[in-house]
Amino acid sequence: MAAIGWIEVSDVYCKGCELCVTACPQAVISLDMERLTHKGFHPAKIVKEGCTGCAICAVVCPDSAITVYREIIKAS
Amino acid sequence: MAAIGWIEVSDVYCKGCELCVTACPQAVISLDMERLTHKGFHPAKIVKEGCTGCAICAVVCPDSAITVYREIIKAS
Amino acid sequence: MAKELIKGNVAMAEAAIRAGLEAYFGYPITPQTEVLEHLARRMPELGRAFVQAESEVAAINMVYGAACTGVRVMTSSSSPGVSLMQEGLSYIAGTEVPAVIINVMRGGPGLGNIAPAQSDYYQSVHGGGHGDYHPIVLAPASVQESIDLTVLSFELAEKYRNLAFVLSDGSVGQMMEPAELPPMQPIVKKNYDWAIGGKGTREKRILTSININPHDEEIANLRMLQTWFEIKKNEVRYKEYYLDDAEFLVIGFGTSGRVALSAVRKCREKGIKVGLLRPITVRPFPDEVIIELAERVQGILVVEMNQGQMLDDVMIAVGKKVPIEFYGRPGGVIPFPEDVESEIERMVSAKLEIVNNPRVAWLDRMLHR
Amino acid sequence: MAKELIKGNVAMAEAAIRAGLEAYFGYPITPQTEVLEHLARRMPELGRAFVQAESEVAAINMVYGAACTGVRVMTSSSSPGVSLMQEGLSYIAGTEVPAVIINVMRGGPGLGNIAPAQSDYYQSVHGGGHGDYHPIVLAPASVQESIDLTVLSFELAEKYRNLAFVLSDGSVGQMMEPAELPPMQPIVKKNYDWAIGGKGTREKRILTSININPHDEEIANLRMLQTWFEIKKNEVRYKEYYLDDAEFLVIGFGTSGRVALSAVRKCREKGIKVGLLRPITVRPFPDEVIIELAERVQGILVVEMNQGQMLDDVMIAVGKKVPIEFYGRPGGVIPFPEDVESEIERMVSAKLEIVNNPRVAWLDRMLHR
Amino acid sequence: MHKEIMIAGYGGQGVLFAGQILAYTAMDIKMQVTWIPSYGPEMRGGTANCTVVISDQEIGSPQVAEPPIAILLNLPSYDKYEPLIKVGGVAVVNASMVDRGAIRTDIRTIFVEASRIAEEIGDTKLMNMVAVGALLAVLPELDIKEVKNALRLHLPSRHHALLPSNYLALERGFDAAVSQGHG
Amino acid sequence: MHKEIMIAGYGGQGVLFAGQILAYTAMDIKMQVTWIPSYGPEMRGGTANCTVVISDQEIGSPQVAEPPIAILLNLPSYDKYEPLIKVGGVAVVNASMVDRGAIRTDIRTIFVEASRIAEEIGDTKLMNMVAVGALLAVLPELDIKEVKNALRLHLPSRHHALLPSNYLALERGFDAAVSQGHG
Amino acid sequence: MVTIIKPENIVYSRSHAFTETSTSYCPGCTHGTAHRLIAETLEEMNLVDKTIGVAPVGCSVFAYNYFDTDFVEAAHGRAPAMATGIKRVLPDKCVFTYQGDGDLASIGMAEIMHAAVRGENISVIFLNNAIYGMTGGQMAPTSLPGQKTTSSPLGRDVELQGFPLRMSEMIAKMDGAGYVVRRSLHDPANIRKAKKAIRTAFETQMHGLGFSMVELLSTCPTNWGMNPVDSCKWVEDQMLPVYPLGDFKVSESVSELRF
Amino acid sequence: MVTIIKPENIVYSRSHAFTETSTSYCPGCTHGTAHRLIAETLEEMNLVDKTIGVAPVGCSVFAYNYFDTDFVEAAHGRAPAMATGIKRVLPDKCVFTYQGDGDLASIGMAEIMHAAVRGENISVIFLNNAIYGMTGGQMAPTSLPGQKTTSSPLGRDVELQGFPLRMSEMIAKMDGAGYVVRRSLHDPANIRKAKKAIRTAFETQMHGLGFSMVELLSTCPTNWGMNPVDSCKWVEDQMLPVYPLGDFKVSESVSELRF
Ligand SMILES: Cc1ncc(C[n+]2csc(CCOP(=O)(O)OP(=O)(O)O)c2C)c(N)n1
Ligand SMILES: Cc1ncc(C[n+]2csc(CCOP(=O)(O)OP(=O)(O)O)c2C)c(N)n1
Ligand code: SF4
Ligand code: SF4
Ligand code: SF4
Ligand code: SF4
Ligand code: SF4
Ligand code: SF4
Ligand SMILES: [Mg+2]
Ligand SMILES: [Mg+2]
Repeated sequence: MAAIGWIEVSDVYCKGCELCVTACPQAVISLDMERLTHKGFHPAKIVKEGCTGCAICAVVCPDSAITVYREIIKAS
Repeated sequence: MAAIGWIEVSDVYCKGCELCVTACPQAVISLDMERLTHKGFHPAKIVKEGCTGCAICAVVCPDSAITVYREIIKAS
Repeated sequence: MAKELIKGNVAMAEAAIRAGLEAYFGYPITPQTEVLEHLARRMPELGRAFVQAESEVAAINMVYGAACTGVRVMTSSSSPGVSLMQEGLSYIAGTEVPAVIINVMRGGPGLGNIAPAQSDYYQSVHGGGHGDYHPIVLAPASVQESIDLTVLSFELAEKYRNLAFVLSDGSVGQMMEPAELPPMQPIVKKNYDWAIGGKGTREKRILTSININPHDEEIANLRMLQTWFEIKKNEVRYKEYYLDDAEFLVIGFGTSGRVALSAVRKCREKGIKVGLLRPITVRPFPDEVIIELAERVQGILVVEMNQGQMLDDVMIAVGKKVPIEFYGRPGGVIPFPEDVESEIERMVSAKLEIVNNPRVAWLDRMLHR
Repeated sequence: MAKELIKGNVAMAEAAIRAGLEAYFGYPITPQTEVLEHLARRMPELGRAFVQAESEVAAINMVYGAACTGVRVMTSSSSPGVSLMQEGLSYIAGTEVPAVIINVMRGGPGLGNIAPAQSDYYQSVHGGGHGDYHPIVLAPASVQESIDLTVLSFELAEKYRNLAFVLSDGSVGQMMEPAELPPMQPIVKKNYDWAIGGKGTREKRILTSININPHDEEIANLRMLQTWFEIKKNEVRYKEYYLDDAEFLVIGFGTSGRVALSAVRKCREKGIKVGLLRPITVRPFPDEVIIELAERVQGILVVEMNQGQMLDDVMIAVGKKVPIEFYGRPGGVIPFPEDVESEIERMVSAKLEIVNNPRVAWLDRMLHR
Repeated sequence: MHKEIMIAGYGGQGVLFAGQILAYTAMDIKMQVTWIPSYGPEMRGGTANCTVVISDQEIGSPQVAEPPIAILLNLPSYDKYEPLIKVGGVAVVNASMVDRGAIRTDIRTIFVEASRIAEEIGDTKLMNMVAVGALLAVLPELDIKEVKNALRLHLPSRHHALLPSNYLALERGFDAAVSQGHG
Repeated sequence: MHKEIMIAGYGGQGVLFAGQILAYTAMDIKMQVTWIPSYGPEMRGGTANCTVVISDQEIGSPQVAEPPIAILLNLPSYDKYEPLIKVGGVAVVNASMVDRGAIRTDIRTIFVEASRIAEEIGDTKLMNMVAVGALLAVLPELDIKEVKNALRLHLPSRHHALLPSNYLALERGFDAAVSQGHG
Repeated sequence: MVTIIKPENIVYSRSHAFTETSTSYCPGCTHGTAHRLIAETLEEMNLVDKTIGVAPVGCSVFAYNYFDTDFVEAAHGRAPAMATGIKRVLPDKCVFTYQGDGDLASIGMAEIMHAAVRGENISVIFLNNAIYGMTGGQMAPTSLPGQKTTSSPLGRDVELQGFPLRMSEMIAKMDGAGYVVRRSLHDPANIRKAKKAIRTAFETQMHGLGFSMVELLSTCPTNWGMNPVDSCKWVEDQMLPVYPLGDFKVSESVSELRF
Repeated sequence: MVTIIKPENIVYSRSHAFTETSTSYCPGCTHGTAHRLIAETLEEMNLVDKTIGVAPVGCSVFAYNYFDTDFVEAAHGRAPAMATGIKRVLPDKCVFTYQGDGDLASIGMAEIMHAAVRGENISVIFLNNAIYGMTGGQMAPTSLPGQKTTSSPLGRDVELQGFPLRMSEMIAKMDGAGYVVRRSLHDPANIRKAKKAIRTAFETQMHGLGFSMVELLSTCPTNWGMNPVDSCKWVEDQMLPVYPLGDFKVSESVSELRF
């Protein structure tokens, strides 16, 4: 039984503080240096596979910018 | 060697609170019910022999009204 | 209800209760403490909120909090304590929530003394706190008025979402007189559309004195001034005595107005055509009637228990049209009727001039008594 | 000394140091904080006393303590913070010890905002604290004046054993301008015959604001008023611009006076005979010159960043001799020269009337902009 | 009618209550009345005084510069207020606590052994009522009956057992004054 | 002479310093000058702006309703202040951070790739000086020499190593404006 | 991946106790974290409709914009007094203050102490970031010895400028206090514990068990002059030794609460 | 007997640190006792010439009349702030405040706490008589549970009116405090200990060892409605259990003081 996860980062709230980047145990988050939000921040995004949906990123995000999804994959 | 003592109570300061009366271990102080100070209080005074000059009365007097004298009497 | 012999301070406290006071927060200070003490007993027995606050600063901020919920709330204090409330008062004014403040004035400045005085007029009337705001200020001269104006203060505070002061002094506060208390009003739960209390099923509400954008704050300021002009139009109150044929006018509020009345009576007995105007609302100030009276009198004597504070408002109203004389007793001294009487006689017999500052001649007289 | 580009707040702080400031007690608040921050660095390095107090209440009472020793002492704050000082200020006044208070005014009432405003005029000038007292109030309109008036405030406070306010605002405080600081004055140990500091070989001294007997308090009050009249005689300061042939007079203090100057210039360019009076001492108020000017102008425009506070002092001075118009921007808004310019033009071209309350027409204009 | 009465003595001598009972009486007979105490920062057994003004029209000042009528219950009060009494006025003095005669000759002074009489009645606390009784002898506007009435109406009922002795005190004071030729 | 210049951008873009260096220059050449920042309750990297007024007579207001001259260093500032510029005025815009053209046609707009040029010089922080240089092309009252002088005189000496690159930034900005036909 | 983006798979999303307004806090400032914990707790406890928040003066002055509850804005330091005024007339509502360290421990010292000693039945969320954030980084009573701030430019000199104030320890001394703890917001584990504490504080209030306070160690990247990640590290390395985490007062009745 | 009345036999007489003014305190009020201990200590330590006292607002408002030292009169509760202002500019002088429990623990809470946390080098003599004496007997923060006062006519109800505040215990928690103890004035032995404590407080100050405070349990016969002797008994029976005597903070350097 494994879990796969995904996060969505809201452009409205994310301020590119990188706390989630540092906190993610799977190290799958980075700031998107290609994009600026309308407030002028580089928002966070998942950049690699491996998110487990553990929600640690959401726990540290001061701006409640992250929505975390998780699906339990039954071991086949 | 014994000590004999004496106290003087100032009419200016004494308010007749009786704290010295209660505190005197020799029970030699009373209020002078015959007299009123100009503020209208019955002042304390020594009414019996036996004062030892221990100054306990002065220690409890809230109005610093008491002067204590003491003489050491050499045992003859 | 029958009249009872009742002390000014107690009368205000009980009147507040009967007017539906739901919460009181205060701190002891002479000569006001009986207000707090009466409420300490009465409020809990009625199941209403009473807190002896840690300070006047805390008290006024507790009042602020309760006022935001829309209940009838009050504090009381005396001069130094009211000074400590100035920040809180400015916040309450800026948030436009209703609250009643009783100030039983005493001699100042500083710790001064506990005798009756009227030297917080400027502080109450023109704002001792920062920013532009316009409290309603009612000045009782008797125990009955202390009652009536306390009740009125709640009504006005609520009607206009404003601060209402009862500006009393140690004399009216400490005095007993026969007076009639109003019947007990039931407490009505008002559902103000501005009050907070948990949003329930409605939209959330915010009560704040912030307008971080100056242009918004300006708009708020102007709106509050508009309300003020409304108050000024509707709520001016004063008492007139012997004014119909008066050739000279005495103006005094609260205790000094009351003392002046005795003096005016004595003078009338002597045939002097003098009348008295006693402002009840010192803010809104009854300037219109004064402007009118100034048209027909030969001289005006302002009597106060201070160095001349309401005097300025009289001067603004009169505008150098008539000579204005001043008689003040600052620092906790109450003038006696005889004092005022001789001032009236002096005014009547003197060759009066319109001067820029009536305090100058007054000080001179006081120093050369 | 050469001119430097210096911020108003820093300029006041450094000027105070050079004037011999020996102790500062304050609490951070925008837009004043640079005063405190500058002194946080400078005072300890000079071995002088600096304490960031726990609050403005504490700060003013620390000032009170230090003032009793006869040193040059100061605090600084902005509107809400100054409201919290009212009790302490009244005590200092009542004790007659010298102290300097800087108020860098911001938009109110309440928390309001941090933009420049002038709505603490009444509070400073007529006493936000309880009791009768009469602080000296100096209103700078530029960084250079911020410096000069800070220095002056210490001198006047000491000379008359009184409170001296520097009544600045967020604009003057935050602005940088070229200005010249005075040279560093050595600190002179003054042996005032009233200051406390341990009795040593002299008689003990007491400093208190109490006069428990109202008659003593009255005497103290009258003595202080006498001192005040002395101050009024000696210390009135103002600036005149284009007044010689002026047919219209603009009056404004501090920032609004400064803005008005631009407007007056523009109007002069257009040939309008308008002049400006800018009170430097808003207390003592320059009423004599205004009375004089009122004799020869056709209209007076009072410009303030509030709802009309100094306006009252102008009205008292002028009486109803000349039409008085008001233009105010409350709540943190600074008028632009163009605004004042069009107000002047309106005044010049309108059929002016003497009214009882110029605020009424003004509010109307503001609401129908 | 306009009467100004000052009552002064030690705190604890019933000064304030004596004033209040006069005020109640006046109120009950539908006069205008004010009562005001001196209130000091020192709530600690110094002297106390109060002023009662009774009038048939609105009362201007509850305070009086020169009281025409005074009840002075001890020596310090007598010393302090005797000089202030209005010419032609009257002072009721508790002779039990005052060891001197009158200085003023332009006022009428009624010496009553109020404390002694109260002690005779059996309660030194009634001294104030004795003095009030004496005053009533020269204050016909307030009938002693009305004062008794006021006591009955306004003394809290838990103290009603004390009414008879209070009445007696009033009467004894009244008689003492009358017997000296006052009233 | 009376010039009113507003400079706006993000906090951290050197907005306040750019204004100060203009103010210093004016002061050194004995003009009257004021500089005033916007100061917000949120000291947290929002937008920043300041206003510099340079004049040959006493300056009335340090604040300006419609600045005739503006340096706008990023898009939010450009969006916010473009509409406010006085008719006939001039805006220097940091084209590197603005992805649109001018809307106003009644003012002169100078687009300078200030960030890019600063990067070329080797320090993106010099972007503000590039923009100032561009402004100088249309502000003959302030000679670029005087501005350099002011930098030398008023930059704390620990930063003097940076003077040459600052000078260069000014020049590059100036040239960029001139090359577009401004000045 | 995108296939898992469906409502039933959401394991974490923005609390409904928030409005849509995004905060004015600096990037990475843990004021936001504290807000999130409060919002989530109010939502979980079903208190959104009956809560009145009291905002302080400080960086969180606009807290009233962020929560979807009724809110008032107090004068600097006076939030506990204002909350008292509200709670005394609305004893059944949930009333909480949110206060910074300057607000609570400096100017508001008397009000917080007396609310506690009165056992005022309110909850206090106390953000200790060892600095005055809003006014631009002056020393707070909680600033660390040696800490450089704009009003202690050479570092806080304890001889002249006093020692750090440990509010929780002091308030815990008072009989009126039901629940007083210190937590930190510098890493996920501590954030989780902080949330638990906030929950306990609100439960304490709703069960009428007296004054409750949660002190939260928080960052101020802007005025500390550090990035958010380093700021969290600074909390751990520098603040924790001076402000040990722990439960300073858990009254018996509070310890028996089950929720 | 009278023969022994000669100067050389005097074992106790009124302190020369007093003026001749007799106090306005009620008979038997131990405010006077506290004054006496201070006067004697100042005299013994030779500090009369270099002392500045700060009087509070309370029954001791006129303290300045009784001591033969320079004196100032503070606003209610602000004595520690005023003393700070004085001490900072006159660091070599002896500066002490004399404060009642309403003054120090209610309105002056913030000022006393911050003077202590700053380690302000002043001495505070804190008279705890569990009541507001001067204003006629209202509840103080130190009033006992159930105590009847004019503002708690049915007895202090801790649920509504809060719990007694133990200031010494709290202040002792602060790093800036050098010496914080509680003593009582209800009998000779305790009065002697109180004097020793006052001496230690002043020594602490004169050695620059930080904030010192002596809390003194004191009587208010007038507002307690008891005679002075019963009042002392009430202190012993009722107050001691709530306010245990003891040394709550004696810093190492203070404990090493020898005098
Ligand atoms: C009476 C008063 N004094 C001072 C201020 C200025 N002021 C606003 S917030 C603040 C301090 C904020 O610090 P803190 O409470 O620690 O909150 P933070 O910003 O760090 O979250 C100060 C001093 C004010 N608004 N009102
Ligand atoms: C600002 C202010 N609030 C209230 C008062 C009134 N007041 C004077 S003394 C006092 C309390 C005194 O109690 P405490 O400090 O315990 O001293 P005590 O008289 O018991 O010795 C109060 C409330 C005042 N003078 N100033
Ligand atoms: S849910 Fe866990 S694994 Fe996925 S991005 Fe967030 S922290 Fe990383
Ligand atoms: S923690 Fe939140 S605000 Fe910070 S970068 Fe990640 S998503 Fe953005
Ligand atoms: S000295 Fe001692 S024995 Fe003598 S009277 Fe005093 S207490 Fe009694
Ligand atoms: S203790 Fe002092 S005041 Fe009291 S009775 Fe004895 S001598 Fe008099
Ligand atoms: S200044 Fe500090 S506390 Fe305030 S929002 Fe920014 S990081 Fe947070
Ligand atoms: S009222 Fe109480 S504290 Fe005050 S002097 Fe009298 S007994 Fe002492
Ligand atoms: Mg903080
Ligand atoms: Mg007490």
